[in-house]
Order: sequence, then C-alpha cells, then structure tokens
Amino acid sequence: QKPIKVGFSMALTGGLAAGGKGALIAMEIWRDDVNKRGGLLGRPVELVYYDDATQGANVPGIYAKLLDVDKVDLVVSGYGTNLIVPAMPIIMRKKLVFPALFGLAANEEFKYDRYFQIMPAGPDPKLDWSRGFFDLAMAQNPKPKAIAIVSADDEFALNAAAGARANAKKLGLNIVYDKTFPPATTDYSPIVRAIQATNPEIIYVACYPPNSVGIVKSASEIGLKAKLFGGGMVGLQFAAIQQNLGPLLNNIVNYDFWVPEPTLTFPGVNEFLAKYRVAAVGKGVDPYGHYLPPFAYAYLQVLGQSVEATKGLDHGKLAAHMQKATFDTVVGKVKFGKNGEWATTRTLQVQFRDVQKDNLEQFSGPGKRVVLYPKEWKSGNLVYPYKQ
Amino acid sequence: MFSADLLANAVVAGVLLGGFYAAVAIGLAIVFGQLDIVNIAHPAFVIVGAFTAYILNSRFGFDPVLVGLLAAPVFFIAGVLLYRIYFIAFERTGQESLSGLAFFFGVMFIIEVSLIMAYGVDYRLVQADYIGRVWSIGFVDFPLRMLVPFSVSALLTAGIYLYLSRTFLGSAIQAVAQDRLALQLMGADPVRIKQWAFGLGIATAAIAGSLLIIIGPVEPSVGRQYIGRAFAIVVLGGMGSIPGMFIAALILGIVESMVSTFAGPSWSPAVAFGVLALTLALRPAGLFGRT
Amino acid sequence: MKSTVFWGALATIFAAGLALTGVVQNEYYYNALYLILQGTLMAVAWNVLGGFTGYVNFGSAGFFALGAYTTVALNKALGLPLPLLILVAGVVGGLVGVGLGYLTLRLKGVYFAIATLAMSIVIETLVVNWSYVGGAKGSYMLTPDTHLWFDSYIQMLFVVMLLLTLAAVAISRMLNSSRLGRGLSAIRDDEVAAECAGVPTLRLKLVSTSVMGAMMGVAGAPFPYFVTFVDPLSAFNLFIAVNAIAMPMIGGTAHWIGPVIGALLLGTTQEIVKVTISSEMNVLIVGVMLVAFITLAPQGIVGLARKLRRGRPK
Amino acid sequence: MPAYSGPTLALSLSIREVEAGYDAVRALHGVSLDIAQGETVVLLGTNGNGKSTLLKCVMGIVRPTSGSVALDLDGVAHDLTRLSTEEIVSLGVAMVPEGRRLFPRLTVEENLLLGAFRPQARADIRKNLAFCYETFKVLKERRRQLAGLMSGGQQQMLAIARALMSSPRLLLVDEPSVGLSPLLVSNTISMIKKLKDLYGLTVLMAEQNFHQAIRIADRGYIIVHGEIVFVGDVAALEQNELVKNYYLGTG
Amino acid sequence: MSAELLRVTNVGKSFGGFVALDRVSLRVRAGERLGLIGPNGSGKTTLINCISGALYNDVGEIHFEGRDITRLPPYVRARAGIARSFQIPKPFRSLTVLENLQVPLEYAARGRAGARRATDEALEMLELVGLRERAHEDSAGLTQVDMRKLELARAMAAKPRLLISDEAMAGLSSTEVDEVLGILRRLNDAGITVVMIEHIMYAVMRFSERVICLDAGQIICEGTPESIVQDAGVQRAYLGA
Ligand SMILES: Nc1ncnc2c1ncn2[C@@H]1O[C@H](COP(=O)(O)OP(=O)(O)OP(=O)(O)O)[C@@H](O)[C@H]1O
Ligand SMILES: Nc1ncnc2c1ncn2[C@@H]1O[C@H](COP(=O)(O)OP(=O)(O)OP(=O)(O)O)[C@@H](O)[C@H]1O
Ligand SMILES: [Mg+2]
Ligand SMILES: [Mg+2]
Repeated sequence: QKPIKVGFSMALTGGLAAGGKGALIAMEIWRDDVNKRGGLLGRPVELVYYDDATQGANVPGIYAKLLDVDKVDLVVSGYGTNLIVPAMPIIMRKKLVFPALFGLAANEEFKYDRYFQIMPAGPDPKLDWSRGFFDLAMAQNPKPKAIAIVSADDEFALNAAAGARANAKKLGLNIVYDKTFPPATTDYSPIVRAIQATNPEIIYVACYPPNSVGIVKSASEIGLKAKLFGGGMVGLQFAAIQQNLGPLLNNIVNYDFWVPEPTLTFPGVNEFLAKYRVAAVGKGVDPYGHYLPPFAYAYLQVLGQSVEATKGLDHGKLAAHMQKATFDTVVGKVKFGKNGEWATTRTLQVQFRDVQKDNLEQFSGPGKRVVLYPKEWKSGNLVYPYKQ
Repeated sequence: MFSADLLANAVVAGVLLGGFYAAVAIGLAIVFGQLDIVNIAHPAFVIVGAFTAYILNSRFGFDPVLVGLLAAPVFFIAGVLLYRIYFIAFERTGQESLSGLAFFFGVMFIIEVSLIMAYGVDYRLVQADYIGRVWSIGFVDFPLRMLVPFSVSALLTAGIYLYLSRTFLGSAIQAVAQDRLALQLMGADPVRIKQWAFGLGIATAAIAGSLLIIIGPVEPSVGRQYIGRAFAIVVLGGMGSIPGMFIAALILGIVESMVSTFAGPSWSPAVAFGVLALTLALRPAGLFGRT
Repeated sequence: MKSTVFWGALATIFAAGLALTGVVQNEYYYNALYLILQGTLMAVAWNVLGGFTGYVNFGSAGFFALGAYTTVALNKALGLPLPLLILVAGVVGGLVGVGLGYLTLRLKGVYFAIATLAMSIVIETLVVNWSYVGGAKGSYMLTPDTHLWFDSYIQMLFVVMLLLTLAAVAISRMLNSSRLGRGLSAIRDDEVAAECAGVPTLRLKLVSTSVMGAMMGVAGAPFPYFVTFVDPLSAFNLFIAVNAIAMPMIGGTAHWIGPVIGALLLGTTQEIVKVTISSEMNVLIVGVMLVAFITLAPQGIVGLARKLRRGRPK
Repeated sequence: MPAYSGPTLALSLSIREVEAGYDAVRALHGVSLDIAQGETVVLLGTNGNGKSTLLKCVMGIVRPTSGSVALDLDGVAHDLTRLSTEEIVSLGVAMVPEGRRLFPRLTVEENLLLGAFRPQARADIRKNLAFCYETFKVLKERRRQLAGLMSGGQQQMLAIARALMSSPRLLLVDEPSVGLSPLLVSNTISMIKKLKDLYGLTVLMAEQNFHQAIRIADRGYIIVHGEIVFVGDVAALEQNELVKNYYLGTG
Repeated sequence: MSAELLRVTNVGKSFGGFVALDRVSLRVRAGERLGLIGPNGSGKTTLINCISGALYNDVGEIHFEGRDITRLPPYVRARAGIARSFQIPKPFRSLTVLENLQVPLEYAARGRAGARRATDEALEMLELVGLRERAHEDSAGLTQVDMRKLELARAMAAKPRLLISDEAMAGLSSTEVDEVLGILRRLNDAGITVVMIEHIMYAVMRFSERVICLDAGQIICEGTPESIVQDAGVQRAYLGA
C-alpha cells in the first residue's frame, strides 16, 4: 500500500524551535496512533518534513519541494505566523487544504477558504486573545481605570498588544503606559520600573519566554504593585520556566489554551500527554507539553478525520468537510468559522495559585493553574487584587 | 514621569547591566582586541558556559559562579585546541585575520547545533539563593541577580587588566599580533603566546556564561544576540584597552537602561548603537584606542 | 578571461535560465535557484567593498532589508511595478552606501566594520518602530497574479534575479580588472600611498560603497514577493550577513569570480542540505562546511587554484 | 674606557658551509664564518648578496638546507640549526633586524620592556633601560609615544635599544646605521664599542657604512652572491679592491 | 634664475603638544636639486608629508607652480606633479611590482602619459632601478632595500614635475648610491625638480645644488653643500664632527 504523505516545514532550530520540536513529537505520536489503527483509507501515513530554521525565507522552497518533488498528498503548516504565511501563495495556487498551527490572524489578508487554524483564538483573534483578561478586570468593584500595556517587538506580541489596546479603549480604560521592547533585552528592571512609575492598576504584558521570565523576576525584585498582572506572556505555560519561577508566579493571570484542570479533560488528551511525556524524555523539550503539543496532535486529527469522512484526498471535498463539520479532538470539540479560525474563542485566562518552590511535578496536575475564563471551562475564582 | 528615584535606579541598573556586558566582551577584548582574531563564536562559547552552569547546578546544586570558575580551565584547554586548528589553517600560512571570519562562523554554528542536539532547545535556568534577593540603599535597589554578575565581572576585568599590563607575558600578548617575528626576536614563542591568550579568552567565556544564566533563561542560540554588542564594546573601548572595554560596556548598559526607563525600550538598540557610531565618528579609534 | 568569452558566457547562462522556465515546471527548483542567486548577488556585492577595497561590511543584512522594505513601503504607498521597485531599492541602497563611504574618511579596519554593524542595527530598530511597513509585526505582500509569459510568479522572480545577478557579476568584473580595480587594490593595501600615487581614494571608495549598497538593495527588493510576508526577523537575518561574508571568503576575495564560486558552492549545498537532511543537522553541516572549506583553502578556492598553478613546474 | 675585565666567558660562533635560501632562490652558497669571544666582525656586501640571510640563519629565522651553525657558550655547544628563534634568543643572542620590526602600537617604553622578555634579562631591566635612555635621549623624551609614530631614524634607535634590553652576549646587527644621521651613526657605533668593552659583547654586524664599521670592527668578511670572497682584518680590508670599489667612494 | 616651482610659507605642524614643524619657509626653483638634511626627528619627513598632502599642515601655505595647494587632497597634488617616496616603504602589498607602478602611471600621470602602454613604461622604470627581473613578483616579498627602490620607481612613475625622495638610498653601498644618484641626475636633466632627503652625506654633497638643514622643526641653515658642512650649527646638531 502506498503511504499517504503529509508534508510540512517545522522550526527545529532557531527562535521557535522549542515549540517546533514539541509539535513534531506530537505529530509523530499521531502518525503512530493512526498507523496502529490501520492508517487512513487503509493506507499508512508518512510524515515528510524539513527544518525551516525559523526563517520564513526557507518556507516557500520547502513547500515547493514537498509538493513537486516529494509529491505529498496533504500539507499542514509549520509553527508560528511567520512560518505559515510564506507558504500561503503556493498553497493557494494549488488550492490545498491547509490546517495551520498557531498563527495569529494569519489568514486575515489572504482570506483563503481552505485555511484552518487549530489555535482556539476565535473568530476575532486579536481581540479575543485578551477579551477574558479585560472581562475579569471590569467585573471588579471598583472598576480599575489605569492600564499599562507592554509588549515585545515581535509579530505575535504586538498583535496581542494591539488587541489589548483595542479592548482597553473600548472599555474606556486610561492607557498610562504603552511601549514595546526588543525581544533580545537582557535586563528588564528599567522597563518594570518605568511601568511602575505610571501607577497602573492593570498591567498587560505580551511577550516570549525569555522576556516573560525577565519581567516576572524584575517585577518581584522591584516589588511591582498592580491589581491585575499578566495577560499575554508566552513561556509561563512551560514546565521548566514554571519550575524556575515557582512562587513568583502566584496570582499572575495569563492566557493559555489547555491546562490540566478537571473542566478540560477531553477524551484522549491524557492518553496523548502520557505518550508525549515518554517521547519527550531526552529531547530537550517541555516535559509535559501542555501548551502546543495537544494542538499539534489535534490539527492532524482534524485532517485525518476529514480524510476518513470524505473517503478520499480530494482537497475540495476535504475543505468543504472541514468548513462544516465539528471535530472531536484531544483539545475538545473543534468547529471552524470565519477565516478558518475557531468559530468561538477558547482563549483561557488562568491564574497561578499555591505554586511551591522548586517543584516540577506540581504542574502536572490540577490546582496550580486555575481557569477563570471563559465561563464554560471555569475551575476557580479570581484572586484580586494581585499580590506577590 | 521623571524623578530622582527613577534616574538613580536607571543608572544603577545600567551600570550593573554594563558590568555583565563586560564579562561577555572581555574574552573578545583579548582575542579580538589583542590577537586580531575575529572570533565571532565567542558568544557561542559563553552559551556553552551557561549550559555548563545549568547542568552542574541542576544536577548537583553547585553555585553557577563556582561552576564558571571550575569550568574555566576546561574552556582554556578547548580554546588552546581551537587555536591550534586556527593556527595550522591560517596563521602558519600567514593569512590575515579576516579569513578567519568564515571559520568562526562555522564554529559558532557547530557549537550551537551540538548544544541543540545534546540538550534540546528548551530554555534553561539555574537556582541560587541570591537570585531574587535585593539589596536596597535608600530608594536605590541592587537586585543580586544583577549585582553578583557585575561584581564577578568587575573582578575578572581587574584581574585580566593587571595580568596584561603588569606581566611580561601580558605585554607579549599585546605585541604578538603586531609583529610575530619581532616577538620571536624578544625570545617569546608567538604561537604559544597566542595559544595561551586565546585559551585565556575562551576561559572567560565559562565565567561569562555562568553570569548570563544567573540573569536570565538561556537556550542554545541566544548567544547571537551578544555578538554585535560584545564586538561593539571592544571596538568602542579602543580595541586592546581593557579599562576602555569596561567603560564602553558601562556606557552601553547605562544608555540602554536610560532609554528603557525614560524613552521607549524599543529604541534602546538604536540609541545604544547610534551612540557607538557617533563616538567612533568623533574618536575613530575608540575611547582608549591607539592608532 | 577574455571579454568576448565572458559576455558570451553571461548571455548563454541567461538564455539557459530562460529556456529552463520553458521546460521545467517544478517550482521547487526555482525557489532553490532564487535563493542561490540571491546569495550570489549579495556575495558579489559584499566583495566589491570587502574584497576589492578592503573595507569589511558587517551590515549586509541592513542593506538587504533596506531593499526589501523599500519594496514594502513603495508598494503600499504607490503600488509600483517590480522593475521600478528594484530600481528604487537600488537607488536607496546606493545612497546609504554613499553615506557609508563618507564614514571611511574617518574609520578604518575593524572600526569601520563595527560602524556598519551599528548602522544595520539602527536601521533595524527604525524599521521595527515604523508601523507603516508593519513594524515588528511584519507586513504581507500578496503575490500579484500577473507574471508575464511565465508559468508562475516564482519563475519570473527567478529570471529577474538571474538577470540582476549576471549584471552584478559583470559590474564586479569591470571593477576588478580595470584601472579602477587597481585603484581599489591600492586603497586596500595602503590608502596614503594610494593617494600619493594619484588615486582619488574618496571618490573610488564612494563608488565602491555605493555599488555595494545598490547591489544589496537590489538583492533585497524582490524578497517580499518571494516570501510574501516580511518582518524584521527575516529581512535582517543573521544568515544573510553570514553568507555575504562567508561566500566570498570561501571562493576567494581578490578576484571577481571568487564570490561567485563561493556562493554557488555554499548556496547550493545549503539548499540541498535543507531539503535532504530534515533536522538541525543541516545547520551543523553548513557549519562544518564553512570550517572545512576555509581551513583547507584559507585564500579561498581562487587562491588555492592560483597556488596550485604556481606550484606546478613550468 | 677600561677594557673588559669581567670573567672571560667562552663564546664563539662558527658557521660552516651553510647553504640557505627562499623557496626557489638560493641566497647562500657554502658560507663559513667564525667569531670569537669579544670580537666585532663586520659583514660587507652590496644589496642582495645575502648578508641579512646569513644573520637570519644564525637566528633560526631562515633554516639552512645544509651546513652548521654552532654557538659555543661557556663550554656548551649549541647547534643553532636545531633551535627555535626563541631558544636562540634565550641563549643570549640578540638581533637588530632589517626594517626595524618594532611593535608599532606599543609605546617606546613598552617596546623596550618587551626587549627584556627573556628571563635572564629581567634582573637587569632597570640598568639596561637607563643605559638605553642615556644613549638615545630622544627615546626617553618620547617614551610614551607609540613606536609607529616615531620618525624613521628614531625607530632605528629604538630597534637597537630594544635589542640591548635583552642583555645579549652575542649581538647581530643588520645595518644599524640605516636612516641615522651622521652624528647618531657615530654615536651608535661608539655605543656598541662601549658595550663591547664593558661587557665583552660579541658583535656580528652587516653594515654599508665602511668608515664607521671599521672604527670598531676587528675583522671583516665580504660576501658576494652568497659566497664569502674575502676574510681579513681591518687593515687587509682597507686594501681590498672590492672594498675600494664599493665602499670607499667619497664617503 | 628659473621660475619658482614650490613655495612653502610659514608651515607649522604639531602632534598633540609636540611641535614637529615650526613655521618653516622655503622655496624650490624649477629644475633645482635640493638636499634636505637634519637630525633624526627634525621634521624632514613631516615637511614632505605636508607638501605631498599625506598630512595637512596646521598653519602656513604651500604653493606649487603658483597655485595654492595647502588644502588640496594628495591625489590632486600628485596629478599636479608632486611625487614622493616613503621613507618607511609602503608598497601595495597585494599587487606585483609591476602593478605597483601601473597605479601612478594610470592615475597620477594620466593626461601627461605618452601614447605608450603603461606596462612598457613601467617595465622601463623597473629596469632603471634594477627591479626588472622582479616585475612579476609580489611586492610584499621584496627585501627592504628593494622596497626602497620600488618606492623610488613608483614616485618616478607618477611622471612628476617635483620628485621628493625620502631616504631612497638608505642601506645601499656607495656604488649603488652612485647608481641611484645617476638616475636622479638624469631625471633632473630631463627637467624634473628633485628634493632629496638623505643621511648619506656623500650623496647629499654630490647631488645637491643647495642644501637645507632642519633641526627641531626649524631651518637652521641653508646654502651650498660646501657651506653647509662648514656651518657650526649643522656640525653640532647633525654631523657631529
Ligand atoms: N623573503 C624572501 N623571499 C625570497 N627571496 C628573498 C627573500 N629575502 C631575500 N631574498 C633574496 O635572497 C637574496 C639575499 O638577500 P639578503 O636580504 O640576504 O641580502 P642582503 O645582503 O641583506 O641585501 P640588502 O643590502 O638588500 O639588505 C636576494 O637575492 C634576495 O632577493
Ligand atoms: N604622527 C605622529 N605623532 C606624534 N609624533 C610624530 C608623528 N609623526 C612624527 N612625529 C614626531 O615628529 C618628529 C619629526 O618626525 P619626522 O618623521 O618628520 O622626522 P625626520 O626628520 O624625517 O627624521 P628621520 O631622519 O629620523 O626620518 C619626530 O620627533 C617624531 O617622533
Ligand atoms: Mg639585508
Ligand atoms: Mg624621515
């Protein structure tokens, strides 16, 4: 039986490699799971992938090679907006379905109807991203008035911050600090201090892992005072960073997509995570893989289920199916809507609680990252105001 | 938004940050400033130092600075070996230093990828009692997470400065790139002098790496961020001058910190490197340079 | 190489490139060739200043990005067609190059090299903070639907890049093997002596820096169309600067053919490795290659060939 | 000036049948030359005849393809062809090379101090420095100036002074008078003589300035096309036809 | 008396606080053979650096053929006809000996060059200084003395009206000095004005029509070679007789 080839580029080196390698492990687990069950349409599944080194310039060539030389049957995206978008022209020209992994509003320009984003940001990704954060804040009495928005100078963080800014304006909040910083900053104390000097009640931070660590540490050293602190910090979802920051994390409210809370134990997710934990050993990736890997598994599930449902590899039919079906995945029920985003947002706001010092194991179970928002998935109440 | 409190803290934060930059740059001040070897891979060695600190810290709970000191001799040997290769390929045939550039780019990639293959791409951090603690004098804060690297770096700089300026070997290191034959005529073996100095430069990377990981999380490719800064500091200081290097590092740190506090952090690279370019325009040989 | 042979070769290569687009459909090859040519163009450009004139430019990525962002900005503002964008990018790169040339009045050697690096970082920060072109968020460039008579847009980009690269090679050869080239060599060896021998060093250096800047700007101009999404991270990529330096080093900096050989060699290997070895190993291989090549032929391949030829008894 | 009265240390240099050259060029053809303790020998020869090459052979900078260079020092024989330049220097041989070879970006004083790199010279460093500064006053005045910025002649003085800083017992000088003013040429020659008298310094000197050279030379060799064509004491040299032709113009 | 070619008026130059040239004034007639002597560090090289433009003087003016060239860049002066050799040789190290000469032939002498090919002219000049066999060698490999000869040849290749030689004869034996003097003499006969800096008194005496002696940045004496050597100041500062 000729295998069904699924092709993609993945960031295995460079800036996004930490995510990319974790995603790859998840995708390989999916492949093995599927093949164990007899493959798709009775054909085994094979993954064909190349390292894009987190460089957009490599992506067009990789997809051209996948399609024209390797002759893959299906394609999915690499990890991250910058590495999804460069593939779009060739994908669109060949009219392929394109399940994508964590691009923020990547289809807003292209409006390609065969693009499907597994990240549960929602139909209005930029705004939905921080909606929960603001809803939580505005539910307090008295309502906070002053907000500081700070973000790293990169594509994801700026988009998140732009959403936060729009939300803040809509809610009539007074933006007292609104600045960006270079991703390669070494010391964050001047930034945190400048924020503090503006006396904000809410501090919304959007940035990548090393920035998050630096900001949280500086905030604790300086004794940052605010009522709500967090928002869009990537990195606080990762076990190694959680372990290192320990109690400094307590009471920070931050976005997430999946946490081991009882409200989110979808069928299959624990089995998947168990396999991931085994496969991740010695690979230098996140040991628990709560953040990206379930979604990397899920976007292939969406693809696989569509192939089974349409009984073929016709991209027109696959797309039609994806547009209307609801999929059962390890990250829950997935239904796509406008621009291929999730029909409704499921960007979680979680709050760190009772985090102990130097304990990795504590993050594998519930109770440390309480889901506050959205209501359907809520597992606890906000502790307000924020205190260190 | 301007206040004495902010200003004082911005200056202090800048000084501490600059002190750390000096630790990254000092190895280059020797290898690039004195030996004229364009070791682009130096920051990559710093990352290896950081990983060494991480490994020994997470396995055995060793203090990162201690690890840095312990690892320094091993790094020294690695530096000596690397220099041997460089020597055989370039200097023996009398090549100018520029051709080494591509070589060291290669070395940088090899180090980076070897680290990725061995330890993956996840961010690594260390634990130490002083991380997170703060000393305060009045309204000025000294986070130990920055103060410890600053102090270690200042000591390292002072030690290297004394060594280079007060010993015969130190003077020979300063001279070796200027005229090999002349140095031989002084009774010194240029190859061994360079080898020694190169080893010394790489050894400082062990310490700088341990300081880096005290400050923040490290993954294999973050070294790239420091290439520009480290070289800029050495050049701004005036190539061979160690005190110049230290002052240049402080200037860069203070400028970055001030811009971050009072303007927008986003502009700090432009302002810092703008200041650098301007300084060079006024003093074409850096602050303490010899033309 | 005789002039007739040279021009004949250029024409043949261009014709072969055009013919290729008629025969081969497979888009992958055009993608790979485009990147190799982009590398070649950058290497040739770097070498005009770094190799011929002896001024090392660490800021190649800055010039490249200048070209790319000229395209982004002008396309957004005026919707200019590609040839015009390339032209303007060349002019912008050339003008910044002239500015760089005036720096050489005061800065030599490593001081100059670091100043170029600083310049690149300053440009990057400006772009990061310039929201019109997308700032750090990046900016989309939808590929136009029209692509002349070519089967796809990438085929057209490939032919455009081929033309630009051949032109750059021709210019570089002209600079290298003429009175001008000897003047540049004299500057590289000793600027004071060159002046005293009647060489107008400033003028020649300005020619050199502006040609370098223009070529690099031109190299960056089609890039947004190639990736369809540019952000500072991809436009100011470390690899762009590394390749621009490493390729001439590997090929040999003293002769115009050096960077071409180096770029073809390194660029091709990089493209092959990228899609054959699907892991971090490819970066490793590139690293090993750099070390191996430059260790075995410290004067570059051209230098090695020369040495071998000279070593042979007559 | 009192003649040398210290312990008579045995030192002699004997060069036997040395052949040497550069790649394809053969510069020396079977050259033999002897110097005894305390002797000053001048090596004459016009441009390109191999004087510098011979000195470089002694220093181990150029390796003879055959022949021997032996230094007898306090009864111990050293085969210089087997030693590295550094080892030869540490035996107490110093050379003032052609073209000065200073460290241009070090100061005058730093250059001088490096001259005392060899451990045996470090004890005498103050004394030697004082001697150099006294002989070449301008070096003292400008001791903080970078060597590369000194005038041509000043650089030549520095090169000579730096060689003396190593407390040599055998001094090889390649054209010490190049670029020096007449006054300084004679001063320099006098200084070498003084050192010879004070410390029993042995000198091998390549020099075009015949009149100055014979002021201190005991013997001379003439080298033509890499071969020694004449050996003799000063009186004999002055009678030699070659010398008359090449060196005794109007100078 | 023929026309004035070069006029140096009150030229001064200091490095940091050190005064290397202290308001020097001198004139050179067209076709003259001028010797410039002085103790080491007296400012001879600095003076010709100012004349050739390698350094700019702090005060004073320099006129060449009546034209004020004080602020002109060196290459313009080279094209106007001032050529100099460097005391510490500065060959174009990556070029061959022949190519070293082609640079001034193609740049400085352009316009004044004859119809002949630059290579032929260059080879001829190499022949003159005795470097013909080395024409195709890398200039970096020359011995010191050969480099000095190359310096002289390169200055000649600029087809100057004023040739300044800075110790081109250092390290030569007296016969060789005679040869070089012969070359300079022939150039002079062809109408080229020559300024010669030399410590070899024999050469200065034989060649110069007039000698100027500098000391500590000032002209201390000027006159015929015979009168100069008799001058007490010159004897004390320079000759040490
Ligand atoms: N590095 C070199 N490479 C090739 N040939 C050389 C080199 N150095 C010297 N030679 C040649 O060796 C021969 C002897 O040169 P050497 O320098 O010993 O002469 P010399 O007597 O010192 O002359 P000078 O008066 O010029 O100093 C010459 O023909 C010279 O051209
Ligand atoms: N760039 C410089 N910086 C500082 N001092 C300098 C510089 N150039 C020259 N000098 C000093 O200026 C003085 C004059 O130097 P110059 O080279 O003109 O002397 P000179 O007459 O040519 O001597 P020589 O006969 O030794 O060549 C010297 O004392 C020298 O040290
Ligand atoms: Mg010689
Ligand atoms: Mg002089």
